[in-house]
Amino acid sequence: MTNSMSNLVKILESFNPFVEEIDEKEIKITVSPDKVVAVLETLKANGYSHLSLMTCVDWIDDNQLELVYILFSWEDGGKFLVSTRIDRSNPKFVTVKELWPVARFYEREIHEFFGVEFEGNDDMKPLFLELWDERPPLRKDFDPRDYSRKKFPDREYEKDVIKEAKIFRGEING
Amino acid sequence: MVAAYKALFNLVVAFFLVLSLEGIGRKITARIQRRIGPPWYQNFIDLFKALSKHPFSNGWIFDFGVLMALGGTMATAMVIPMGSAFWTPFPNSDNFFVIMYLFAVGALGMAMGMVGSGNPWSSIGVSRALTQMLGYELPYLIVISSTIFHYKTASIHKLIEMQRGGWNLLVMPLGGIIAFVSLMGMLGKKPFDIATAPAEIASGPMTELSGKYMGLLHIMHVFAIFVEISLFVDIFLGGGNFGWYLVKFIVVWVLAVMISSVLPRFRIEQMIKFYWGVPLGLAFLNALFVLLGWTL
Amino acid sequence: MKERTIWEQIADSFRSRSIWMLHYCTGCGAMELPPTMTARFDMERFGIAPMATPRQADILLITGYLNTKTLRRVIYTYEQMADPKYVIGFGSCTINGGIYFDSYSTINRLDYYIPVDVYIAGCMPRPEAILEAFNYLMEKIRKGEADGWKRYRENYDWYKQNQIRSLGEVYVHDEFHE
Amino acid sequence: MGEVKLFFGPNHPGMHGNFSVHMYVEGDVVKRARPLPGFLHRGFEKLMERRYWYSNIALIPRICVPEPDINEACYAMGVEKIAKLEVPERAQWIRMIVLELARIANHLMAVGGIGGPIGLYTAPQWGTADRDRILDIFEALSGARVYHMYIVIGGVRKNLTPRIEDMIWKTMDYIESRLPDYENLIFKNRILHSRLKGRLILTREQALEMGVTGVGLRATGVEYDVRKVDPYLFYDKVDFEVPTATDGDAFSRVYLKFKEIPQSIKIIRQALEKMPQGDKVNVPVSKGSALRRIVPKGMAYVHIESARGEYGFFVVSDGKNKPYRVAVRGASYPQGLYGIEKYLPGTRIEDVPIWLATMDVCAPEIDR
Amino acid sequence: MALSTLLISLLVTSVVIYFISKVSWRAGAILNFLIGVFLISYVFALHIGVTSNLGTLFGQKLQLTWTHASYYFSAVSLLVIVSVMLFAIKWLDSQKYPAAFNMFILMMTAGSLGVFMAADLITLYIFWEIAVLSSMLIVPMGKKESRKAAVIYAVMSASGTYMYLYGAFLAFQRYGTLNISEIARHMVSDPSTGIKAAIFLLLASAGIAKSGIFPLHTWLRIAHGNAPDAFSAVLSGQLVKLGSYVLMITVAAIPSLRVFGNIPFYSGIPATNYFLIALGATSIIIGTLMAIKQDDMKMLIAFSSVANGGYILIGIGTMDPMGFEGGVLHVFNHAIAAAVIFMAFASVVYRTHTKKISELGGLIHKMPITFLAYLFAIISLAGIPPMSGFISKWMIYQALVRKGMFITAFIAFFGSIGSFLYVFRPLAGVFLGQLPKKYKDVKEVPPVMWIPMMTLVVISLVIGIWPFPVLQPIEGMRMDYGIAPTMRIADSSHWLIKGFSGSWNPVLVFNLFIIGFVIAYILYTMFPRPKKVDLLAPHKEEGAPINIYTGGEYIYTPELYHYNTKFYAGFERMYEKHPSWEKVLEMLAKFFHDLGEWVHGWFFRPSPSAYTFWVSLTILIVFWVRW
Repeated sequence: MTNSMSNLVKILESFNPFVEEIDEKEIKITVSPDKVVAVLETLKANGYSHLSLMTCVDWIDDNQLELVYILFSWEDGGKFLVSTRIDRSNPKFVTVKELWPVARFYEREIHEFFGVEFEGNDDMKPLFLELWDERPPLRKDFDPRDYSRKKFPDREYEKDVIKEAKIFRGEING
Repeated sequence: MVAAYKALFNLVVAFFLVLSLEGIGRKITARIQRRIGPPWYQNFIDLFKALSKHPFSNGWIFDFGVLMALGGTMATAMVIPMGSAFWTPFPNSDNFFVIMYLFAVGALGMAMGMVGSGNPWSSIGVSRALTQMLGYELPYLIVISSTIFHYKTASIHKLIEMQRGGWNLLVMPLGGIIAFVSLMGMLGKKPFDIATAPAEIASGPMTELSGKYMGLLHIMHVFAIFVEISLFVDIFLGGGNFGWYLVKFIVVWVLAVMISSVLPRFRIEQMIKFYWGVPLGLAFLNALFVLLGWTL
Repeated sequence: MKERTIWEQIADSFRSRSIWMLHYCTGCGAMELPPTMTARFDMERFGIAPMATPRQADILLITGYLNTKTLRRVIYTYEQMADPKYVIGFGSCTINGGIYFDSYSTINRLDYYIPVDVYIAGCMPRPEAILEAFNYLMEKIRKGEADGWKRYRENYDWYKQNQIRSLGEVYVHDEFHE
Repeated sequence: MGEVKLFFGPNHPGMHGNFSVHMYVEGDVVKRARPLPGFLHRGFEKLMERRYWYSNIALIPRICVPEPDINEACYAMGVEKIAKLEVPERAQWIRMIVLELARIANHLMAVGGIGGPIGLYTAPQWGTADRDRILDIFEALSGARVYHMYIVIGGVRKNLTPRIEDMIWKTMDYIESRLPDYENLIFKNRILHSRLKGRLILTREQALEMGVTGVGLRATGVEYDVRKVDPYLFYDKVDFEVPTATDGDAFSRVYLKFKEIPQSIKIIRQALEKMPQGDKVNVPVSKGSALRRIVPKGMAYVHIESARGEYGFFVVSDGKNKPYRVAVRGASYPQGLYGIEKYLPGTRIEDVPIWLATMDVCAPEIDR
Repeated sequence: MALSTLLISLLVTSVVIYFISKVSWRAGAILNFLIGVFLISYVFALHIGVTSNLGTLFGQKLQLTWTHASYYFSAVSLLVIVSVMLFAIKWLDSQKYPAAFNMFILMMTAGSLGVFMAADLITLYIFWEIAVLSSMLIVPMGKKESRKAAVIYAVMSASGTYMYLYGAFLAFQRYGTLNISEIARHMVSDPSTGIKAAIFLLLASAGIAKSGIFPLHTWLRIAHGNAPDAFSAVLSGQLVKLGSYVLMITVAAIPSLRVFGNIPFYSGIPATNYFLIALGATSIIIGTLMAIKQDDMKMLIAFSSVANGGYILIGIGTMDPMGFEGGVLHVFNHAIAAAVIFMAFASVVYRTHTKKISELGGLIHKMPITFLAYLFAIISLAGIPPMSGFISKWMIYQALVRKGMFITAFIAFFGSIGSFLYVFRPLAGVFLGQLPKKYKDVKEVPPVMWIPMMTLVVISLVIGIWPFPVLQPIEGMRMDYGIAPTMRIADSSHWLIKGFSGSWNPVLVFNLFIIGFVIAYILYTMFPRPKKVDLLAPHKEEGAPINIYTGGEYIYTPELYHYNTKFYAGFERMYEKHPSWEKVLEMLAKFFHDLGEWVHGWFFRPSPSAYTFWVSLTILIVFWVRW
């Protein structure tokens, strides 16, 4: 942890975070959902103004979705991973599009792939998918293989290619 | 009757000459770009292939526009003298202004048909093409007007005969150069191919052309090139027998192709500003020289 | 196959020497098209040239995987092309889904939706393979065997039914397409 | 009334890749623009969760087509960070050489590619042909022209042989000798200046607000390069400069790419000289165990400077033999989505392809 | 019937028509048309040189004569007016005041005929005012803005007229006669250049104002743009030609070359003429540039009238045989073309109730005949063979090049190519392209409306192929005025039109065009038949996309996929920020308007009839001052 980063972590103490050092220059901060925007604002004011990525992880076993904001400072090259966990069955969160306008598109994407609603961001039209008729595809309980089988038929080979490949590899005898 | 045969001969020469020259132009561009390029007869194949396809028509005005474009340009090509009074099909009607305005029939037909296709990209292309005309035609017309004033005739074959003493290009070099710059615009060569810029407006007027419409407009383009370069050759490069005429024609074409292959294209108002800057000024200077009698 | 008239034979030989391809990069195979087009491999010497719009083009290159969103555009584009038209499928993705066989958004076989004349195997196909495919297609056209466009016309209902099965609807009419 | 809706793409000759911009124009001025991505969406992030840690190496180069090696490098470095793997030093140097070669290849294509939207068709012909020389190096190195799958977890797949080293030296000399030709053809052309200079200006504040990285940001006068700010591999051990410009216009963006080519050549030459000799270029794992390899629990974000800007992988592991979640930060995500919506209105139709070309809007990495 | 009887009975009939129209306006309109047909046959039967007295005023005989010029101008005017009268039989049902329209249009006809027949300046003035007043009273029948338009029209017209009147009295005071040919004779021998030039310019100013020449052109756009739609055809096709007639009288009937031979300016053209030519050239530039950027299609053609007025003035102003004939022939061409164009627009407005280009589109699918009429009219207006418009432009160019007037030639070329641009805008925006959904039930106009348009188009085409019937009276006119009387331009025996620098054969050119078209058609039929793309598919079936190239995307709203706003945006941008004359004149107009408001507030109740009162008062004052 570099000096400036540890100073910042001290400033953030008031938000009662769970700090985890991944790397010398990469720190993960987990806070409760209501404090995320305040943490982000503090970090942005202290040089971590570049939103590298905003993404979501589906922890299906905990029935939670983890939102991760990755902030980067062009000044000292440090990274902060600000993370929070929200309820998976009724995912709602607030938007950060006022802080980073490009977050609008990240939120739109997360809405599309994970089904998270962002209050304050009214632009929740589909971005990548068109006429999607299933649950959000990046959730863990969505099986793309089944979906693909149902929608997109496979080629039916006259020959059993898999068997031939196995013969070719010498795994079975033809 | 002889005139009719000569007119027909004009069309035949134009068709074969310009189509092969287009292929040669592609070859030259390819060499500049360090590749081999298509064979010289590639454009014949392209043309006949296009004609053999089963096209789409966007309504009767689309068909009519294409016919008008081809018909008007063919009519113009039939009047063009080819380098001498002998190869002038209609000595009484080869007036420069008549040719220029007859030529406009083709342009109007093409513009109308293409906009009639209902595609906004075509409309944008046509609007650019018409605006472009405002750019390149003006210096050209001024230069030709001063030529006409100098030789006291607007009849092309008489202009050719008047140049026995020396090519007009040498008599008024300024005018010749300006006319060539305008010719580049007329031919739609870079940097003046704004109307068909594919990366910007999806090939502009040609957006909706399929099959034989593409082919017919290609033929129209062939005759248009014939008319434009022939006018330049006749008015500025003097007369001579038919062979000389062909040689001059080829030289002008190759020069235009070579210049165009290393230049990017202008934006539309940059092109107007370009033509209304130095070329137009020089055209007026040329006119002033002609008025004062300062010709070489 | 029906006998071709002499005119059709002549036309086919012209068509085989002048192939205008649609400038549509549907997938990552399009990355090997620039080298094929430019100085090193120079496909213009075979009379192949890129064209801007489907109306002008003869050949549609499906350069790799197709997701459903693109497939709608490809079908629309294919139907806008003038007959005779040909399709080349690039890479393994168009043959059986390739590396994306279990993806929720990409299709697994192209000829289920539109007829394909030539497939190129590999991921991604090298420029030499692309040129080889073009030569093979030229041969097919010359012999009159590249009849995908006829098959599409004859089996239109079958293709349409497949398209609707995978896509729901072919024409999208939503807030982005008013 | 009065506005016309035009579709710039997906099937449009000025469009790089498969991407669509819906423009509402009045006259030739864009009034509103709306990006419509997703034509290349393959669900990479889902597919990677279904494959083993090692087999993902075969999948990820396909995320970004013009410069695939960054994906492998980023992913490998992310996994190494979580698993705390030591990578042999020679492998790190080779990775650097590969990444810089890929950068040169991409820049050659982009510098030549500017000829496409403005009609200078000789430039892309030259650029692509010269890029092929670098693809030849890759072919010798990995056996493939485009998708190399060369950088793997724990090192690189094969050693760099002296023959290939020699080839790289020669190619670098060749490309250096070609640069004056490009300068003359492209950057000294007055018409090109009039097309690009002073067009599509992005100020520093706008660029930072939008989150643009790479030449788009550096053209506004700041030296923000991940290689300098947050050095990875051995970028802190080589001597190179980050060229910047102050105009922030389309011309300086292209010109910066051109000026980065000599710097990359410099880095490659230094790397070839400083590289330790030896055979150890990866952490050997046997065939079977590679697929069943378990990466400990954890998450990491790794970013590198691609030719288009900051490119990042966010890797999450739950301690199994497959990644739990991988998220990709496409370098052109901000300018390709937000930038088009915000900064294209007010420009002209003919500027749209120039925006797409100079800001390197790369559809596959946006869609994934 | 004597000329005077004819005119007076026409004036009386017009009042009768009003009462008939009160009962049934259609009967009035049909009667009007029949009277018009009679007038045409009457005009063609008249012999050159017929004179008749109208009365005496202040000791001066008011005389009417029938000259080549009267014949030519009357015939052109009547062609236009009669077509509009036929057109109005159906069109009037969209108007509020058909009876008044019928009355005023006949009254205006009488007035214009009187102008063309007048042998002296005062007769000319009287009939002039009749024509102007009656036309001015038709203008506000349009929409609300038309009231203002009428006022501006009146003010501008009056400013020209009063200058004319002053010039007439100046001439009367100096030469003691009002007869035009007498004045011309006196002026040749008058040594005082200043007074001659003053008379010349004062007389010309009426023409300048009327034909919308710079700097008095602003009314033209407003009046033509806001007048009732079909009447704009008369305004632009016929009334503007009154101005051209007066200009021709001042420049040619007063032999300006001889009168001002002592002040040659350039290439043998006197400074006074050159001044007019400069005004004409400025009008071409302003008219062309402004027309290119109009969104209102009627305004667009109104500005084109400004530009074409400039052509006529340039042609006549050179006093070169070619130029003179070209200018006078251009009167015919522009009259026909503008009339057809305005009638076509009236048809469009009749069906769609809008004249904004940006709200229209694709009407070719619904109104093909109107489209064809418009198409041929613009071919003529842009001066493209085989329509007649080319011949006059060709002649004007010949004159300009022969005189070495390169700057004027440049402007003429500019106007000619610019006319390409602006006539194409309505073609592309209104008739071609995509049909907006709200116009899907629009129908073609009835035959009564398209027959007059097509008739005029056919006349223009025939004259374009065989121009000699029109060229002969013009040559006669030229002989009358003594401009190079020995030179023959139209050589009908060899089918040639001869210029100073070569000749051309209109019949041959037309035949070549036909041959080219036939070859093209043969080529067209040789190759596979096309499949039809239905551009109207989104109208017929809900959910059908527009099946043309859209980059692969889907669009269902035709009006969103139709490029008709700011068509030449790239070019318009070049001069949108320049200080334009238009703005200066608008300021001037605003100043006059404010002044008018002020005067208005003091003296007038808001009614056009007040104008009549003030005109008569002014005449009285002017006469009282003189005597």
